[in-house]
Amino acid sequence: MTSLDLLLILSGLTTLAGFAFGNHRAYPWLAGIVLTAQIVILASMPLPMAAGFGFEMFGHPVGWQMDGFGRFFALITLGAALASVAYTGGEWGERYAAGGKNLRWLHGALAGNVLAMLLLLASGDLIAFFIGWELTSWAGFLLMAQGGERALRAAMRYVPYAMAGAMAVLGGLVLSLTWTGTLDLSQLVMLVPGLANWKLALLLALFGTGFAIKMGLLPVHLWQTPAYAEAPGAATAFLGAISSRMGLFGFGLLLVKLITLTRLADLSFIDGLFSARDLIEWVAALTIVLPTFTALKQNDARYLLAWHGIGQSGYMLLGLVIGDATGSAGGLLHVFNHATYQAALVLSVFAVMHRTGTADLNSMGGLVTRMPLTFLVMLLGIIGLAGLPPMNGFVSKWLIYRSLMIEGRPLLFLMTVLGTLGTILSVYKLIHNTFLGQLRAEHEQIREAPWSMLVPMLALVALAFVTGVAPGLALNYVNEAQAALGLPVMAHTLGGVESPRGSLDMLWIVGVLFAGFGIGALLFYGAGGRSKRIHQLDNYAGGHFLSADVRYQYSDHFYAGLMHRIGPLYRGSFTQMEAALASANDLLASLMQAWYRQAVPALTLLIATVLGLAWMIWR
Amino acid sequence: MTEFTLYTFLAASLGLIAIGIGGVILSRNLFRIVLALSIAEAGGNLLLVLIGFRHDAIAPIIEPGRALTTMVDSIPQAMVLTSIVIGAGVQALALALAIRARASYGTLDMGIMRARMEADINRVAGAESAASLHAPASSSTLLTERKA
Amino acid sequence: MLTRYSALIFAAGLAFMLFVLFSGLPLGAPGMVVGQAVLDRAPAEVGAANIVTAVVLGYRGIDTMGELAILFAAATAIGLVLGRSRGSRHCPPAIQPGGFILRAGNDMLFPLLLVVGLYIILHGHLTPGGGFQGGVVLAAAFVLPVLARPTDMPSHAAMAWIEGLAGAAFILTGMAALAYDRAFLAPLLGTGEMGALVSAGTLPILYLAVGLKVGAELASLLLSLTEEGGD
Amino acid sequence: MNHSVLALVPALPLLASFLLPLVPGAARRLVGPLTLLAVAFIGLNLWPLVQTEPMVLAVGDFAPPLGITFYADSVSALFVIAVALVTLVLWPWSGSDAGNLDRKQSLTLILAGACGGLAVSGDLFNVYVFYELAAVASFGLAAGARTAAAQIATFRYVVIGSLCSLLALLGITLIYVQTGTVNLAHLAQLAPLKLHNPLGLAAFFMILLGLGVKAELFLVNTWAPDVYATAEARVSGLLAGLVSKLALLAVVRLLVLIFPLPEARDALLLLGMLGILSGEFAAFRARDVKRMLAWSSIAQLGAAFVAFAIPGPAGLAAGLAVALHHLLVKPALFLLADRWGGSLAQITGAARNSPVSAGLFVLFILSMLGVPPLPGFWAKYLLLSGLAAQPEGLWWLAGAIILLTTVVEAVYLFRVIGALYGRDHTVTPKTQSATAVIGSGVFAAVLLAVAFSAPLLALPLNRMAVQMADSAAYIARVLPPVLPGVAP
Repeated sequence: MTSLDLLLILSGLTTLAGFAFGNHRAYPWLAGIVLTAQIVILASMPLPMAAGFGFEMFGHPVGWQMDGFGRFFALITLGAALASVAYTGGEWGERYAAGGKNLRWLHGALAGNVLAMLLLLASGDLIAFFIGWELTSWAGFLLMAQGGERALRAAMRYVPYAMAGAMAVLGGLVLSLTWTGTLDLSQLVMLVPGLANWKLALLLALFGTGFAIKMGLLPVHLWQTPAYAEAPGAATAFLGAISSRMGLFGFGLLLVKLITLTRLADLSFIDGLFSARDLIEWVAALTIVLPTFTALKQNDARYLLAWHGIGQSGYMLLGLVIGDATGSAGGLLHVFNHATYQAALVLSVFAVMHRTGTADLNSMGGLVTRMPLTFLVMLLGIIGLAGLPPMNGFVSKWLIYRSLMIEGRPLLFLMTVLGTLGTILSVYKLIHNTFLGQLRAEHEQIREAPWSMLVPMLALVALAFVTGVAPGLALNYVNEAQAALGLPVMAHTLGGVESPRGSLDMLWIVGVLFAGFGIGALLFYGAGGRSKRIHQLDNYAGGHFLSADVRYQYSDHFYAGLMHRIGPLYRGSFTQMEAALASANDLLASLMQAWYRQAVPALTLLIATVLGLAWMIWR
Repeated sequence: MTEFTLYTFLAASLGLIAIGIGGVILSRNLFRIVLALSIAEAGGNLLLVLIGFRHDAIAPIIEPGRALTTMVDSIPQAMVLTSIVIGAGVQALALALAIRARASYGTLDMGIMRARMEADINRVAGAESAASLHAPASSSTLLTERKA
Repeated sequence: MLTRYSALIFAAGLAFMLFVLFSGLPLGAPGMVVGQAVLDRAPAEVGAANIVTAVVLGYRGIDTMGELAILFAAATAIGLVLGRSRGSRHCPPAIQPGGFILRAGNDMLFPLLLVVGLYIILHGHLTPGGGFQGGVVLAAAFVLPVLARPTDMPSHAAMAWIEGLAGAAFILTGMAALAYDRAFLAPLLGTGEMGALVSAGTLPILYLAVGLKVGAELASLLLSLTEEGGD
Repeated sequence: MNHSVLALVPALPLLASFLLPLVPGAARRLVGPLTLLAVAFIGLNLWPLVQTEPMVLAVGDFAPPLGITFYADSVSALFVIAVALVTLVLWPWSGSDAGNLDRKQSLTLILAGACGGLAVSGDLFNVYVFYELAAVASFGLAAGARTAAAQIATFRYVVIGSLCSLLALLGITLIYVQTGTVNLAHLAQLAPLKLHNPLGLAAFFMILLGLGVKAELFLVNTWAPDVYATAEARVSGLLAGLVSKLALLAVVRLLVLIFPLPEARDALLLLGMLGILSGEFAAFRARDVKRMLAWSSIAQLGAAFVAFAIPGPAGLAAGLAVALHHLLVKPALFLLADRWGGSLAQITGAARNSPVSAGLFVLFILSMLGVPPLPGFWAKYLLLSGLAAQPEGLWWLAGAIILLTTVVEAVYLFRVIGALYGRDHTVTPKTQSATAVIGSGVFAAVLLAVAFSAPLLALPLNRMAVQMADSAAYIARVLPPVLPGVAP
């Protein structure tokens, strides 16, 4: 038995245990221990590691093998699962079970997701890949459907998307088999780049559609927000952190390994003006900008974060497709970074929800005095999400910006900057409307979130901070992934990058940052440290006289001025497109039913017989 | 039998088939539909006998003492026997169904019966009839997340 | 309107298509590949003077078994549809009995029909006719009295026994060949003398089974419909 | 083993059904199951024998092509086993009225006999007879629900069925005139000379429509939704699961042996595609589960037609996989739809009371959608890779249609799952009956066994397809080198 077998068996057992006694108090502990053990096993596994099992189907071997690229994603998966499981361990899980929901299903589905993803990430051929892909999709569905009626509806909306994606991947699988005669990834790597241009384009379209749907790329992103946002808290964190990254994993395999980026650039559309590579880069860029600005309009914290999840994936794909050492490292590192702070943010939102019972940004405020630690988590989280130092989000975004500039993509760079602008605006809305300003009367009695929830949140932001200060820790695994994909490997130090094309040393930056804070503090206190403490209810008065019993919170119509300018640009085109598709589908369905409701089927039979005979006779 | 008669028979059998099928389509009355079916089947059977016919032959029965001469093909004759029996069974069953349906619905009109059947099926299933949906069928799945 | 015209046009079209198909064929002078071989070999292999019978019960015996089953299935299905419990004697209420002429005619015809039916069945391997034709005559013999005396229905139970046993006899005769290490439905007992009543081996037995089965089946089928009509 | 056991496959159930009303007392209820077990036993014994060398029976010891021949290769043996066992699972064990129960059991036995006959028959007209036998038995069973709606639905079924039988008979007539024989092997031998012309194709088209009625072929499948909605669930399962497959098998035999022509394949492909499209989309708008299943079954059989249209053993393997998978899944779903056949509102929250049945339902649905590693995936994989290996054009269009309609299929099937596990129910959903749970449990067990042993089953499947595709071997096996008394 190889250590990969052990890893998968442990996951399988956790899944069974989750379904069997996930409602037991001890289960989160058990799962946590197993997940930790799995992380250790995975991290210490020599690569590439083949599984001891496998079978042959219709003459094609089906097997599993973990390489550096898969391990990078697998580690994040296990980590996200660990944080989510820990989060459910205490009060949150009790409240969940008390609400009439079934913890066993939640835990089973969560562990099932991990198993499915590990199978996907370790696949050694396209059949194994597809098995993992489908399992991931439907385990994801199971997890999404756990949160009650609204979640079920959101999950239902996911169904056509997931199936369309799976079928596109299956179509690609079948075509690669037809054209190359093999399904083994190691052989496909050699054979696929040699295919004719139109075949490559078709493969790209099929596989790409599948992966894009999973990733939530424009224009097939609509399912993701409600499905992720409505899931139960721990599940939302897990889904938001890693689930849709499976699409990125697929893109990595497809674009970099199978088709290769050079062949991708050959696939040109308008007389060489616009290549498939440009297309993907622009899709990624638009995915950064549009969902980010949609997030800006959200009034539900969960939806806001889910929209950002879509937007951030654009950075990852963009970095990967640029394909130089710096950019691809940035893109991959962003997967990890995003997982850390996104999970922390989601968990903090659900911690607030746990206490206040709402995620509506218009009905909260001022909670900083009641939930300071949760506030800290969210603060650090949004710094990461906005891509500012000292959090890790800065490092990955810096790498991507850097690569865009060096590789000469100024327009794309502009788009990423625009996206970052939108991110900053909307995360400020998030933290302001939740924690800042005046405390609402109904929230006077709120207490800090319980430790069972705080610990995973704090651990996640701590991780985000540490890897922000010392990105070299994460970059080790990134390099491994780059090597496994055949990308140029970015040399790095503990603090960042050291190369003639541009250096970054986070240790220095953070040092300078904190030194700056220190100097500021020295100046402040040296100048006497004069400050005046006012009541929380005074902080919006702005000179107006308001008595203490009148609450005044600028949360509704946040950014009213900005929205006055850019509001007309929101068209809801994608929603309309989806609705149009659904209507067309309905029309077709009615037409087809008409066939089965005909009054005189014998007549159509007669007509068809005559026409068929005519065809056969005078063909 | 001359060539002409043979072709008359062919035309007759094909005509019977066409008339039968046309009758099935054009009748609304269940009993007439069954009649039309049996006409069409008669045409088919006639055709089947016809193809075994030989100009210069006798019926396929050996009479002791008579010299062996050419005989018509006996296999289509056996087949037509089978086909007639099948037709009889099916038509009797169809008649029985028509009788029962008339007892239940009080009519023999296919159009009315079909509508009643449709209504019955929908009633049993507790479903609205498809013709009277007030919203597209998919509205319960794809479009729910549109913000109201 | 559209339905009517298109039905007429396309029905004519179908007839035309079929005419095109069949008119090119050698009508009146068929190729007779297997047919000729059967004509040549049947007297020696089966021994029935009526070659059609040799085909129906010998060469294509399984088809005949299928036919019997179809009749049985139809009768059973009709019983199921019309909803009488098997064996129950359901008397249709208040039907006028037939007049004197009908009754007297029936009394005279009944034995005649019986004899004619059985004759046709038993000479099926010699002369035109056979189990199916004779069976229909038998059925008529049993349905006729119902017209004359509607209250006096023949017993369903007896019918069921004849149906079942006759059908079983056909299949069991076929299976008997297995005991002689022959194939299913192989003709046994030798061919006999061509043209004699006792000839053609097991064929008369099979035809008797067929005749009884068809007679009972058709009679019960007609009776079921009659009973229902009386409601 | 005496080759005559082949004849027993149809003869035993027919004998039993003739005698069933005469058997006294409690033993009467045992006749059917015992007969079916006997047929299954024959099939199981047949299976190893026919692996290398198909078995031929000249019925009545008349040398082929004079008499009727029965021919059993591994596909036939498999279907004989399937016929017996599936009928056994869907057997009418009990009913309110003893007399009607007798009749239903008789008809079910006849149906099994006819299906067995279709599996082994090697004679075109004999196929027609068994097909008609199956038709009459299924008419009776379909009307056996004894509601007025069932009777009208069945009447319409009878009308379509008899019209198409007439067409099939015309087709057989044409073939007989042209060749002078109805033996499949003999026809296969003569076909390149005499039937590979417009006339032969026209005959094939007519027979295709005729036999297509039961196989729910597009054009002649308008009866299916109404009949399945009104018949007893058991009967719907038998018709959709079993009878359709045997009709399909008969068509495929013709296609492989006599008409391996591109035009014939095109007809199958085109009608199959239309079947998929119409079935999946109509099911999308279905308001009750039974009719939804009926339409989805039409679509699945359309996929089977598409698969069988693919030339060579690849197509046969794909078609067999699709058909056998459907044979496992659809009867079980119809069994569960007995109680859960109504609108979605009627089954909302049903998983609470019947968690096992709901789980089984989900399992079957996932397999039908082709979620790996369930068998439905391998069937779909074979089908798609078979289509992709063909030159582009209609074949690839068919592949695209299959991929696209799976999405539609997923939507309406998941709608049922959503309802089963939903919470806000207005009516109390029915709990499942024990027979339905046990019956569908058996199918689920087989399905899972196939899923786990899929790598082991790939080889036999391929062997079956190769054996079935080898028409030269069929001819050589059935016909003696020199035909007795028949001019070449």
